[in-house]
Amino acid sequence: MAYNIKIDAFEGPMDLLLHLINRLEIDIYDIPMAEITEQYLSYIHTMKHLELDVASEYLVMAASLLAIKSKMLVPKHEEERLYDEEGIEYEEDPRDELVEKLIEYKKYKLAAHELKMLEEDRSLMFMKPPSDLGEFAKEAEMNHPNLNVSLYDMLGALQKLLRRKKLQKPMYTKVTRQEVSIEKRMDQIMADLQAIKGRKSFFELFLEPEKEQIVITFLAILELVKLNEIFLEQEQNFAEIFVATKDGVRKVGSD
Amino acid sequence: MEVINWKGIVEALLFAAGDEGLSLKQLTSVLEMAELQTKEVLQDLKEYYEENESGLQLVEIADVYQLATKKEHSDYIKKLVESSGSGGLSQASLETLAIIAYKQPITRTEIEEIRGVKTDRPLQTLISKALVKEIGRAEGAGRAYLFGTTKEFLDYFGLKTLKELPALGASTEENFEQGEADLFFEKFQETLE
Amino acid sequence: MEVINWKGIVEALLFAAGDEGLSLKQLTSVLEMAELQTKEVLQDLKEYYEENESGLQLVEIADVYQLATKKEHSDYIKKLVESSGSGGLSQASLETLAIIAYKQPITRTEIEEIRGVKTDRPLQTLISKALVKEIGRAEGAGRAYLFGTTKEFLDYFGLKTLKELPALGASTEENFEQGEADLFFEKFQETLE
Repeated sequence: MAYNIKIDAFEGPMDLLLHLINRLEIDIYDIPMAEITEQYLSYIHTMKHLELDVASEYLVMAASLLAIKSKMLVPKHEEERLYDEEGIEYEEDPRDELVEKLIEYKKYKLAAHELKMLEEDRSLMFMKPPSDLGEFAKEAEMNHPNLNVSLYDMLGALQKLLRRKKLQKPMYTKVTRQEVSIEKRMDQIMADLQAIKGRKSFFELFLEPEKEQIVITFLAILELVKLNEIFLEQEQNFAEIFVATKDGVRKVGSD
Repeated sequence: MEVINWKGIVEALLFAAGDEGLSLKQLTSVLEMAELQTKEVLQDLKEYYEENESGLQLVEIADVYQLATKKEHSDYIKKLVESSGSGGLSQASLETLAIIAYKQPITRTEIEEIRGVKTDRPLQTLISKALVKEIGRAEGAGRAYLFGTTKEFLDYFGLKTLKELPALGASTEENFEQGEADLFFEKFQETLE
Repeated sequence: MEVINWKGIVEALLFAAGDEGLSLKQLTSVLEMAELQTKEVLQDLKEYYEENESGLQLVEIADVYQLATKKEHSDYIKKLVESSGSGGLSQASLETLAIIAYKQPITRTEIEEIRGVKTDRPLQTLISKALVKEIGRAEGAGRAYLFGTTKEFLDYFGLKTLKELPALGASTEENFEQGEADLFFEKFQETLE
């Protein structure tokens, strides 16, 4: 898993470049190509050294950085000179395309940041599931699929449900999280069984519909069976399972 | 000193809990106050609804509190149901359809476990619209009906096979599947240690 | 003459509709009044929530009106929720989503050109979360899929319409990338010298 630590810190070569520009306090409109290329390459070397899987995009970017750098070292020929509408000479900067791309990317990176804030803000609001209005409805309408819904409406509904469902979980989790240990649950089950002095339906031990609770109860039962503290009975296949104590067993964990 | 708006907090809690409501115990534990105090806040909220022009009321059934609409507005709610009955599928129906599509074959009880609410109506709607049908019976005592999607479902959403349904992302899957197996495994490991 | 409590009725209707919400049109048709009047009632309800110690608020998300809990009570409600982890979208997904939101309709290749990396995975995640959908095909040889945002996208970020997206590039970068401001100041100084 170690090699998976990952370039996750960066969303790609553009992101890495923006980071370097920021860290080196470089003007994005006047990037010192030699410096940034060196930094970029050293970063890639480090990643390789750490046996990180350097995605091909990073290498492609490295190549184009080197290309820009070398272009800038070559002196201009007369025929390459460029003039704007007013006939004033200007230089085409080999960095232009890169800068443009970086600025474009940065715009969306900022927008992503804004979305993140909206996401957080939205998560502070809770909605309620639609009420079951069955009692108000007349008989099911038999009109055939002219439903006017798409697959995405269905997926959207599912997402809404999942978001909402997180809330509907009863409180038991929080309470049990504070560790109803298996040992404790074993004690509870024993106390329970001793109190009724008879057998109890297996399923009645699982009253709290919380998965953690279910797992703990189940493990507690297994443990009690292993310790010969309780018996499980089933009269036939698929019949109800009963749990019963031996008579006069000592309380688990009391010694 | 800042005054805490307990009434508002309880209203928000009950609202978010929806039709399931919250027990006095749950409320007390969230608010971290004595049961008696919680009861007082609930009483406040109840009176607030009665005195004001609110459309809601506080209902208590066996120590479980839930919000509900006032009876006197039921005519309008009825109208709402009737007017929305014609076109489109309700949120409830769409949710149910999604669950069936991804988890078929599935029983009604299982759907209700995922949704956390009764699902007779939406299921009925989906069957009447031929998007869903009974495709068998579950094993075990109840022999409950198993539901699945129909050919019309595929046609309607322009799918050739069920495999063309968009894959659910890992995180969605996780929520959906409850991750029971993992938890189980984790706990087992703990006991082994 | 009996005065009809429209505000209470609307509250009851919105309560029943839950996170499905109700459009202005739906409300208007159930109340059998003019849209303008419905809007007034909605405004009344909004103010009622703001002025009172209510735990609820009226919001307009994805072009429907919905009731929601007030943000200030979220701490208490979160106590009811199983620790939900961070849950938010990954950086890759957020970037991809931002590009789609502002440039839709857009092909995957176009997104990748801007991000400079492969974007299959985030796109898949966004589709499975129903935040993004195929909205057509590009012209030309490849007839690549064009992507756009969904209604769920608006819902997820609490936006009424796409027009409510923050203006692109207008955001202040100050709290985003530290050092930028300093850099700017430096440059400013340089030009003064």
